[in-house]
Amino acid sequence: MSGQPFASGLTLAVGAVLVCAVAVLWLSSLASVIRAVSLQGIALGTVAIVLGLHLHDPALIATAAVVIVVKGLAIPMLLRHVTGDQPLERETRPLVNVPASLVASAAVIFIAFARTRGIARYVGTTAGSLVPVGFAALLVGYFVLVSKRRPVFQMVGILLVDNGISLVAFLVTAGVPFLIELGVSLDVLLAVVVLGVLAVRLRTDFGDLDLDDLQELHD
Amino acid sequence: MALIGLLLLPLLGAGVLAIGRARPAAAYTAVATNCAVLVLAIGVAVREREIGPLSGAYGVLRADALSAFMALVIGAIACLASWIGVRMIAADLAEQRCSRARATTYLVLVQGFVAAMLLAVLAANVGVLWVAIEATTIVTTFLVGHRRTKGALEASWKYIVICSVGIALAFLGTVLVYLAAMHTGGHSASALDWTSLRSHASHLDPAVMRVAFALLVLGYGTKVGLVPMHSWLPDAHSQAPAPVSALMSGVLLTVAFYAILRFKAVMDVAVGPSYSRALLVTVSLLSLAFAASLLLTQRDYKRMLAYHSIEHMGLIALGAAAGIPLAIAAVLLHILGHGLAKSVLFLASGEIMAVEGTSRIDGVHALLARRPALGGIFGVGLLALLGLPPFSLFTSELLMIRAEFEVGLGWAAAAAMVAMVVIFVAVAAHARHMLFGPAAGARAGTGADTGAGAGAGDESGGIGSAAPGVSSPLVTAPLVAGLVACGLIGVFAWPLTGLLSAAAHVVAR
Amino acid sequence: MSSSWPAATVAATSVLQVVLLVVGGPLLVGLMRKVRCRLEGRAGPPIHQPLLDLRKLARRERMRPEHATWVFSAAPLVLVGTTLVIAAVAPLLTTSPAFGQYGDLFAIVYLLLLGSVALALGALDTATAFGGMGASRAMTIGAVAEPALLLSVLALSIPAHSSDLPAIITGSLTHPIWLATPQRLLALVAFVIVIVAESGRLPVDNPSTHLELTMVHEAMILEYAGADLALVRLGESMRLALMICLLADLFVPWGIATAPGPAHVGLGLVAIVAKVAVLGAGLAAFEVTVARLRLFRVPELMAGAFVLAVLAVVSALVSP
Amino acid sequence: MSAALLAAAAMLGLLASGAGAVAPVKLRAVLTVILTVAACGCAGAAAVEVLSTGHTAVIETGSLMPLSRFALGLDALGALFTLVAASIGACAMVFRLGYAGHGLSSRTASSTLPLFVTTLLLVPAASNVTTFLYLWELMALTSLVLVLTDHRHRPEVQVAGQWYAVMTQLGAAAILIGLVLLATRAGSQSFTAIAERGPRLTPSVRDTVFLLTLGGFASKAGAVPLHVWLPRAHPEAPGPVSALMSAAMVNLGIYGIVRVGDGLLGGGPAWWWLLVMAVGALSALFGSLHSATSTDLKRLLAYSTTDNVGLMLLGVGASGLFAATGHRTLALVALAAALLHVAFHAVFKGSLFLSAGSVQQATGTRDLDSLGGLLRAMPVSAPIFIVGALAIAALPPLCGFVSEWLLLQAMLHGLPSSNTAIAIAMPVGVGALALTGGLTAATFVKAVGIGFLGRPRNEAVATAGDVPRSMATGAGVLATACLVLGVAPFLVLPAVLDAARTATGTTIADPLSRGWSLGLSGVHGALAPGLIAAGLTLAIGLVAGARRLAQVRALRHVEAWGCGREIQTARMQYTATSFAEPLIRVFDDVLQPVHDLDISHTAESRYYVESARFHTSLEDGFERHLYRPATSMLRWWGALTRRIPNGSVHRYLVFGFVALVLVLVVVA
Repeated sequence: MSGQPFASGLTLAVGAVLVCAVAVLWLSSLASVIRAVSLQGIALGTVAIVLGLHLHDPALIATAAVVIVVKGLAIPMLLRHVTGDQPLERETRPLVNVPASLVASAAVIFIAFARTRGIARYVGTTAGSLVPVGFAALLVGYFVLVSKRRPVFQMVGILLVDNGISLVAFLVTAGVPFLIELGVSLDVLLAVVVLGVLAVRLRTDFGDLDLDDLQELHD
Repeated sequence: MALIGLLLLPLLGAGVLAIGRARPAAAYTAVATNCAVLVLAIGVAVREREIGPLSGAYGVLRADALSAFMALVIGAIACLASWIGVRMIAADLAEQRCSRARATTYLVLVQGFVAAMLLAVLAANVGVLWVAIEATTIVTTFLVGHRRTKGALEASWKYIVICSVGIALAFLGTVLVYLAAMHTGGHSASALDWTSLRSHASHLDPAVMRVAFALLVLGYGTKVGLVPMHSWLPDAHSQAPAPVSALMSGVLLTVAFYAILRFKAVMDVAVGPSYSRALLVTVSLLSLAFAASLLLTQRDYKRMLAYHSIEHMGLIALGAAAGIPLAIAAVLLHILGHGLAKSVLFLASGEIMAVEGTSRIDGVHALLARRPALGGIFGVGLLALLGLPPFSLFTSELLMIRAEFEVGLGWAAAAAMVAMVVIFVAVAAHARHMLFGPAAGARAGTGADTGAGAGAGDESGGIGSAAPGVSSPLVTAPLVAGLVACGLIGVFAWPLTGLLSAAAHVVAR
Repeated sequence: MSSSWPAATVAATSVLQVVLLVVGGPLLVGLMRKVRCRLEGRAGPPIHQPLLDLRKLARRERMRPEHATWVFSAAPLVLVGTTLVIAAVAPLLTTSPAFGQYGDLFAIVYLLLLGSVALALGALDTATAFGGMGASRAMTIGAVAEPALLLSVLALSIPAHSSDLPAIITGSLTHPIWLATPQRLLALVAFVIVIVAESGRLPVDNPSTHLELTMVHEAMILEYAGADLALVRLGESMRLALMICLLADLFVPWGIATAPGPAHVGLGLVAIVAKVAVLGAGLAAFEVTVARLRLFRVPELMAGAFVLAVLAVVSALVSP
Repeated sequence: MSAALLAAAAMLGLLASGAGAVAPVKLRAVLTVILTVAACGCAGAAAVEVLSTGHTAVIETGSLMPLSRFALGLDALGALFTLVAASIGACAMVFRLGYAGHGLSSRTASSTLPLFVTTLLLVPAASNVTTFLYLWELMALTSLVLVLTDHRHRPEVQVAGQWYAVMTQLGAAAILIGLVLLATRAGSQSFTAIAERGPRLTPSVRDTVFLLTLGGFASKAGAVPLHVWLPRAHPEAPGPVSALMSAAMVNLGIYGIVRVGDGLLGGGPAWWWLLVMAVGALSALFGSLHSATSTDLKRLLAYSTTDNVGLMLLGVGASGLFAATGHRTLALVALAAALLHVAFHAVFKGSLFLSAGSVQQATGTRDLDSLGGLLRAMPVSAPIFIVGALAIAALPPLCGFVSEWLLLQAMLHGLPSSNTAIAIAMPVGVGALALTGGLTAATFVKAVGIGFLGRPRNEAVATAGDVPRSMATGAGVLATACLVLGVAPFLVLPAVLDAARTATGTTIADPLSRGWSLGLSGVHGALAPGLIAAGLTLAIGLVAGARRLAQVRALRHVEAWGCGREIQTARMQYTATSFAEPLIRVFDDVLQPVHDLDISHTAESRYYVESARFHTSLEDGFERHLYRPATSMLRWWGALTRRIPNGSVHRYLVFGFVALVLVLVVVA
């Protein structure tokens, strides 16, 4: 794959990753948020596939498969499992309300675009020019972490951050070596599993908790 | 081969534990494997001094002087912590505070934790290093939450969320390093090897490396406990079981710092030392200031120790900022000294918590009179941590300050000194409350006993009244041994100097 | 240095000085009483009355409070002993440099202090309220008088570049202009105030009062009797005479023997007796005109003396 | 030879420490004392050899202390201080044999005490920056542990320990920064190399180093305003420890100032030394004033240490000032005077603190207001204290007099200088010295008169017996030394001059005439303390003989006069509080005493008083106006910052978010 189709396909997939991140910020129903996460995972996998086809790199396509399986399918399932019996649970009162967080996300996207152009130029490839989007997705994901109260959102936020970074990795160097990528994905999966276990434990042991209730440890 | 052995030993212990279901025999076998790690690490260090860097597992593992030194630190502290951990779990089981399954999980995870840290320092590759450090996060989250109280859960939640984000940023940094390395024409499989990074360092793009290093410092700094991503540290350390806190504070933090050190070596060649210096001095002074401020009104002694760790990580960062071989050697010495002293302190504080039932400073008093052995260990440990001779932290701090002055960072050293004095003031006040005073508890008993107990000198009073198992020589002996080691390192240098300076020259030339 | 002064002459002079003070001290007190009585319109006892008193006291029984120790008995010995040593080593009659070999002005000051301390300790040893009161007050006054004394000594030492008494006196004799300089006059006033305070005269202390609340010196020696009291009286009169002698030598040095020989020393003797008599009479006359200060005004007086002494030092430094 | 002796001293000290840790409780005291006294002996012998031959004893090894060299090099200046420390250490250890109180026989204390003594012996020998700081901190640490020995029984000990720990650490930090800066700029750790290059460094570096080290050393020396730990820690420490601290450890503060200011930096501008003199004068006055008004025997002694340190600093400052203005000989004399005072102060303060320890052991109290009549109860210890008291009051023929006299001489001979700084500083110095002298006399008349003379004020004091012979020996040797050195200062004067010569780096021939007479060569005026002593003995003997001759009947013991009142009680005596009352009144602007009068009236009528209670207290002004605001500021800051981490994971993540954005904005 090369030329225009490659560029537009890549741009589309990359854009989808960012859009999914913003969507998480926007949406309040947990079910739709998980769907957005799943979509983002698949979009990320797509980026890898497109790049793999473009570079004729089978390792990259294998990586893409891992990404899609882990981030697009396994983790969303896990998240659904964690939310479990309350699929309609909503984030009703985020720390920053939705309009404000959208404005904020616009701001961080702007910062990402403004400040990472240097790296983009340095990479010098078509994919490289999309690096700012990766940074933007990362920052938006981070903003989710900061602004939402429900425990599940923090899991989602970590995923978003991680996906943003993976995106950057794909764009700048077509991914890290396969072995490492495998390890990274495993780690992320495990981290989310651990978070899920903790979230479940929180709910079963102490009832339905917001993160605000976890403020007992301080000086 | 030795390196693989080093990695497999703790896992072997884990296997024995899993099969033996945490029965004492199995548990002590696991401890023995940790001691074997220490011995083997010493062996590796000696061998490294003889024939240069070792490598193993098809180049995935590599041990130069720096790695060998870190493995040695890990081994030493793992011995201490797992010994006490086994005793703690035995006590928990005896009093039915936790199920056998949970006890087994705990012990197995501790072994996994040690193995992950060993992998981190032995990894030849930046990516493997990252994976290993992330693995420590995952393992320790469960360890932090071992007690299953609400506080423990809260702490482990904060721990994994903050550390995952942080470590993710480190990964971003790694990716950028990889980008720069690939642009120098590196081969994708080996581009992230330390040796290759080091040899191509002068060709790495400075602009990209700047961003990468900032992200790495921020990311690994999270696990090190450097401001601004330090916030998980007091919570996790105060909630985790004492042996886990000891391992985390004693080695995990410094293993993460080891990563920063490695990258700094590359950075200094790629960009020049002034950039990494500025960055490290900033985070270090922030950490010191933060630790000093929060120690002033601290009310919890485990949190006090945790903030103390932040302080020491700040100091280590400051030492690394100087970057000359003297400074790096001092940093490494400090890592060892701090590891020993801090793990002893955390282990002692676990004992204190077990017998006093509280981790509040104002809930503990007159330890020296009531529990002389424990109080003595705690007091001496604090002295060591505050950087008083004969403990090695004094020497290493002094050397670091010397190094700061030599590279023109004297002002930063002076500022750090101010923070350290404030910390001294704060800790002295807290320690005074915890350690000194009459054994009021004994007074509640018979009046006659008070006089006898008080007059008997500090080696006899109070032990009889302590809870069973507490202050038994089996607990105090390893703690005392840790402190003695810390003291001896501060006085007798010859076995270590060669290794230290060789390790320092790995990072700084 | 002492080659021109044969050792025998020096020794003889020393002995002469001691005798002079032992006899002259009480006589000076007698003289001052006499002057005072006359000015107050009374006849007064004869001048040698203090000597008669001493003889009478020396034969009386010695008594010691039951709780006192050897310190009580030793105090008068030290008081007189220190004064005797000063009398022997201070150049009262001559400017022989031999007199500078054992002690200078500072040494004399500290020897005097030793006497005062001994007396105060003796007073505290009596275990009575009076003893403590007297000692406390005397030591307080002494403490505030000390800086004024040492600084005026310093002011005197500056022109001679030495605290050596013969050197200072010789210097004054060869440069009479020194005596008229402001620093000399300022130091003189400070010195006089300190002498008044140290010897317990009006307006700092009244040696003839025995009113409980106002006593200073007398409260300290209340318990002494017999030979001990005689020694205390002798000691204090010798100290008074000694200080006036020093005053005379330092500020009106003329007549002092500058060369060896009985004639010179004899002339010095006559001169010093005359000078001391005049100064003592003047002091007595001054005492008639003043009232005793309240105890807590005394430090103000001493502060005044201190300031004068400082001014003396400063003006000594600014003048070439 | 001297190096071997020094090494032997270190080894013996460590051995003694080990013995204290492992020996059974019965042997502990004897073993540690024997070994430590042997260590003191070796160190003393090494010091004497260095002083007599002029060779520096050098021990260097790279295998101690990681990544640095352990280096000892005892020169004449250090040897003087080592000698002083060895003498005091030996006496204090002998004293310690009989000293039972304060938990000194515990394992911790008996292994720490020898270590403390050893550091005191070795600090002056340290010859590079790292070794010096190492030993210095070890000395601080061991002394801290010893101060805290009795923490179980008295809460004041804890307070004292905390003050001491903080102040000493503050000082150590300043010294550390100062010395490390100096070593870096001079390009070497070794003192000899620094001494060569120190004078050529830029003025700003030199100034910074001097100010930092001055602050640190002054805090160890207990100079105002860094003295606050001293009147707390010295009294609370066990007897032998307070003697060691006050007589040997404090000296090392002076040593540090001399070593750095004169030795390593090679002297400096006049303003350094004017500052030193100002600190000295202030310390002397403040210390003597507070010691004159203290009623706690050991607190009184502690404040008088501040006072004497002030005098030493006056001498050191005067010396530096003279050197800065080109008067080399005078500089040497002034420094010699200061060092002589260091040595003599150690001797008399040692005997005072040791005998105060005896008093405390025998009576169980340090409060002068409840002592009294100890001269009868303790016929050996009391005279020892009295001798020390007379020496510290600078009365002839004891040693304090000689050093103060020399100090006065040095300042006096600086006066003719045309230099304005000298012309202002010296009279002020003399004035401070004079006022201090008067106050010290009052202080020790009070201490001796109230505590040892008169009648016992309570039963425990009345029945107190004297202390074991070892304690009396330890203190007695020092008291004898007060007398011997006062009469024959030439025994130590050459050593002191050598030390001063080494410090100032001059080779001026002996500026003080030798033999029985003491005086500046080329200047009229001398002091022959031996002859004065002989004269005094003769005169007192004569008078005593005369009194004896005149005596007709035996001495009669009678009841004292009590205004006609029949029975007088011990409570009618003046107390230390009442003794000091006039002084408090005179200096009330400085001391700011707090008076508190509680009157409760009877229920029937408020015109009738049921009870009245008067309380008066004296606080350290610096503590109230300097340290308390500082601590409350720290507390305020702590409370303020504690609100930052509020437990919310979101807030914690925000920190990281901001940092990340900052990284992108600033770095990328």
